[in-house]
Amino acid sequence: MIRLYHVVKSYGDRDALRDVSFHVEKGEMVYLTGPSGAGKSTLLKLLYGAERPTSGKVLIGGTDISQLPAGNLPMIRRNVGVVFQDFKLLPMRTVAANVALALEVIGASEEQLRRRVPAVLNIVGLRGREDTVAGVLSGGEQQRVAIARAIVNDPAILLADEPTGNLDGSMAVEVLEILQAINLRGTTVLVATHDIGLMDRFPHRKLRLESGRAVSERPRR
Amino acid sequence: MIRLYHVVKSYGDRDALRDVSFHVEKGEMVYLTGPSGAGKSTLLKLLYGAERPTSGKVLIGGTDISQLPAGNLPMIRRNVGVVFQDFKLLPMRTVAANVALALEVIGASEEQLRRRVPAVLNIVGLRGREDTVAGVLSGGEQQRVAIARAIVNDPAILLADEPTGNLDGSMAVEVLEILQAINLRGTTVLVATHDIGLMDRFPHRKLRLESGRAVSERPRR
Amino acid sequence: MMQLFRRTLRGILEHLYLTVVGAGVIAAALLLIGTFVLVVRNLDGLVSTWNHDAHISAYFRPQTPAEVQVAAQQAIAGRREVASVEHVTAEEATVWMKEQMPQMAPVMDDLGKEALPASLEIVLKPEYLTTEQVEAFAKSLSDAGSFSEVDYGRDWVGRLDTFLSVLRIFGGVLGGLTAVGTLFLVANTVHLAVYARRDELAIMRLVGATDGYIVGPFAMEGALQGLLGSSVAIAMLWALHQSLEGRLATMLPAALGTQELAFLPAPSLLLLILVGTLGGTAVNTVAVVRFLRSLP
Amino acid sequence: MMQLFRRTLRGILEHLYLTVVGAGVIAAALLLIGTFVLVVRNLDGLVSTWNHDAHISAYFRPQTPAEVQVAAQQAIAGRREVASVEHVTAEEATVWMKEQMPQMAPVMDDLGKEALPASLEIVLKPEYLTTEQVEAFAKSLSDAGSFSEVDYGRDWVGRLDTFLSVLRIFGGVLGGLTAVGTLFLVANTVHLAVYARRDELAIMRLVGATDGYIVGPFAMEGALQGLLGSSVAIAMLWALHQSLEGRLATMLPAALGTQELAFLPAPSLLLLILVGTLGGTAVNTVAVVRFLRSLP
Ligand SMILES: Nc1ncnc2c1ncn2[C@@H]1O[C@H](COP(=O)(O)OP(=O)(O)OP(=O)(O)O)[C@@H](O)[C@H]1O
Ligand SMILES: Nc1ncnc2c1ncn2[C@@H]1O[C@H](COP(=O)(O)OP(=O)(O)OP(=O)(O)O)[C@@H](O)[C@H]1O
Ligand SMILES: [Mg+2]
Ligand SMILES: [Mg+2]
Repeated sequence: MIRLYHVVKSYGDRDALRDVSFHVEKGEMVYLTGPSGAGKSTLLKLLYGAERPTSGKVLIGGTDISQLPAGNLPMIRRNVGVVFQDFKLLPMRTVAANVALALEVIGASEEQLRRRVPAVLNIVGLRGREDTVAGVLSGGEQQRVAIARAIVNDPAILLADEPTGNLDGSMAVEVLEILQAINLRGTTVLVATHDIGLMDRFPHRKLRLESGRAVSERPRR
Repeated sequence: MIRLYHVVKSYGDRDALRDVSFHVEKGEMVYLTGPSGAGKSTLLKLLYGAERPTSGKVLIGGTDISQLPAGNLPMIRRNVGVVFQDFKLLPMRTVAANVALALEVIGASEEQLRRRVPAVLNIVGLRGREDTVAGVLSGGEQQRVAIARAIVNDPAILLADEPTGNLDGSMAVEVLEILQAINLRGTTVLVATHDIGLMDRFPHRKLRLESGRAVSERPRR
Repeated sequence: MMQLFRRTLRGILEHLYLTVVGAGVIAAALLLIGTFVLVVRNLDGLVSTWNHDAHISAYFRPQTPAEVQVAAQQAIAGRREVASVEHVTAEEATVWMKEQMPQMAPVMDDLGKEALPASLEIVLKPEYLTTEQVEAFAKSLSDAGSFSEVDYGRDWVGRLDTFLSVLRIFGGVLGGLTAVGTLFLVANTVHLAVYARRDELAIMRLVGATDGYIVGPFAMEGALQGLLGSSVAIAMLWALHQSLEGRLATMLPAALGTQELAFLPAPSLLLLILVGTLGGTAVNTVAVVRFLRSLP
Repeated sequence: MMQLFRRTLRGILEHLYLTVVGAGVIAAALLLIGTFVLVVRNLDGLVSTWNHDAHISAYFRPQTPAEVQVAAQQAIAGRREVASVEHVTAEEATVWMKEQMPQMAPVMDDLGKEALPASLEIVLKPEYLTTEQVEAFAKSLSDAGSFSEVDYGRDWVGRLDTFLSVLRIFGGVLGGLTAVGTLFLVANTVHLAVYARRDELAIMRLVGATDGYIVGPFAMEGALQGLLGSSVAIAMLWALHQSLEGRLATMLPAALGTQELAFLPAPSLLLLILVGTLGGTAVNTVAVVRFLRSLP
């Protein structure tokens, strides 16, 4: 599903990723770990086309998205749900509108919106906050809106960048359970996280990055 | 140093804080905990004057800042360092400029800037990143810039809202050590956090909020 | 379509300030242009009343028979350059002369009623009033042979002509600059409005919106801003026109020869609305598309 | 001061696009206003050359002695309204009449050289050319008693006067609207530029910056934008002036009576720069202060 071959990403003279090769199979769930600044978010950015690799190949379901013309990016992105590290919500829109956005851009019907949006807000524990403007929510609430938006259209791939950083322990466990449930339904999931406790409790394969280099780990059982 | 008396903060028909009374003595270090949406950030906002309480009193070093004319707020804020949950960096400015801002607004000399800024960036492990524009930093790096800016002018009070949410375990420990060191030099420190492991490792008094109500806890030793 | 409209409305409500500023800027721009056109139209009317003063006097040779004079008048009236021909008999000329120069009256009486020659007073159509055309026309009359003298205020025609050219050039420059300048100002405002919403656009892109999906509501918002802006501009123009007309009421007959200050005719008003609406759409669309190009 | 300047420069570099747009908008606004003033100045010049054509003819009674005529000329030349007085003797009048109406020449010859009366041709200063003033002046001459007739082209003076009034009103309306409209456009642009930087301003406030600290660099940036904008506007005005002068070269003598299209005099240019600089400062300051008021 996701294949990286010798990917290098440099910003000026700073190398965020140095020769990273790695595969994630369809239906797999994988953690992306490593210290602050290791290149986790950069790797995810390559996968949803926000950045292009300096060299190397990035294949999503067979297509090399680093070669894709800009006009085709939206089609890829519709199949890739992303929980951004900084949420990237529209602060002036309501919670419901933020979540609905991911459905609207794929041309979902009114009917689908009415069914899916409350359902997914229920899952992340934000039922009743539909009409609150996203900009005034607490940090953890915003993070959950971001999660809801990423999963609302059942994407083939889910990329979550530090999705529990602003959540308390029990809420973080809930989110991981949500991600696992989605994974079990066939979605390929890639989660960048620092939370060792969480990774121990929900074991999956890990890709560890250190200063832009991959250090693969097997899940400890 | 910090005294809240029967503080209520309502947004429309939503009560973020309901009758919270609580004191922090000069030189104390206190954790603020509670689930997502409990009112932690709201309480901190009252302390740096970004919001005014719906009712009740908020005293900082003896002055009721809920009664303060807007023109006097800057003077209070100069003595209160804040690590914002969403960092609030100037994305177009360099790391050094972001940190220097807190010194510039109090009219520090060139000399002081040259001395303090690199020193504090060294403490948070960002030496060498001075000239990078803050907007392109990784999540954890931005969080550390926010911490550096909050402590650079040795404030009398330090408010940190989820300061380790984007940091890996060892970096989080380092940050807590920094906060403790500052506390030992006499600064009153209030840290909003979800990280139970960290609170266990660095025990201090806790104020637990739940749906806007205070549930005081003693530190477990 | 319904969905596009709903999304447009949402965008407008979310950024009411930006929308209102955009509409206001379009209104200001069109008001400037409209006022300019209004002034030009009325000055044009004024200048054309002057043109009627630029006439050609063709004096018959003494003792030209009345039938010949009438025949000449009819011949000239038939020429395409001619707006009107008036026949002034010798008697009428004498009366006129006495009125103009009362101190000459006794002299004229001595001379009898045929002292002054009969003449034709010819007014040309405004489109034939350039120096060359008037000269050519006068020359054709002289060459015809029945007139002793053809008089057309050489100076006056030349000066009026030059004045009109200069005025037209000045007007063109001012009008052109107003159009270009206001377009520049409107385009800048719209670009800034888009710039203020840059995060929002970037986010839409990241969750998989196509450019068309993003541009649609902006284009429609631009059209609505243009429609609103041009309507406001026309309302203000009308108010301006009314207040000016009131203030100018006593001067108008003398200056323009009519009681009324001309307003813009319906087609021009429609054009203004069209320009506003299409302009608003185009400027908004260009701004968004240009911004989207800069995004990954 | 040095620090303020450094911070201003930093702000400009960080938001180069906003700064350039701001300066550009100011330039466009001042260019419009400047062009307007330029056109008005030159039309004014043109109209004042016409005014010289509006003169008063005072005809002496027959047989007025030459000394009396000369004395009257000197008396009138001394009055404050008068720009010039020319003495036309009876002989000169006759010669002029023959030239004007050749068909009258034999008649005039029969009448002898005293057939037409001597006269004074009086030109008034431009500032005394309103209908009332000319009428009053003419009446004072009639009342003096030595003239048989005082003639001042009642129609012409009245019409010119009305025309000038109408032109002045139109000009005032257009100029006023241009000034207000462009101020509105500039103010909006600057507001949007501040709006685009709203997060930055809010953050500065949160880390303890006073309003003065925040406003300072904005005000200075506004001054620089104004300075740059007005300089650009003047350069463009100059280019416009040059290109117009070239194009109008052949028409100018006839229309304006001079070879040169007037440019704005140095004081006006200084005023333009001053208006730009102070305006830029004021508009920026107001925008930021208004925004800061809305922050906690
Ligand atoms: N546009 C850019 N220009 C320059 N450097 C960049 C840019 N984007 C990222 N970097 C640098 O690349 C490195 C990797 O960044 P990245 O965001 O991938 O880290 P991360 O692993 O997500 O860290 P964190 O856990 O703190 O979020 C960082 O040091 C960052 O400063
Ligand atoms: N301006 C506002 N308008 C409406 N509701 C608000 C506003 N600001 C905060 N709230 C609500 O008040 C509650 C408390 O918010 P607060 O940010 O204090 O939570 P928190 O304890 O910091 O949570 P987290 O751990 O998720 O950051 C939340 O439910 C939030 O949605
Ligand atoms: Mg990251
Ligand atoms: Mg919070």
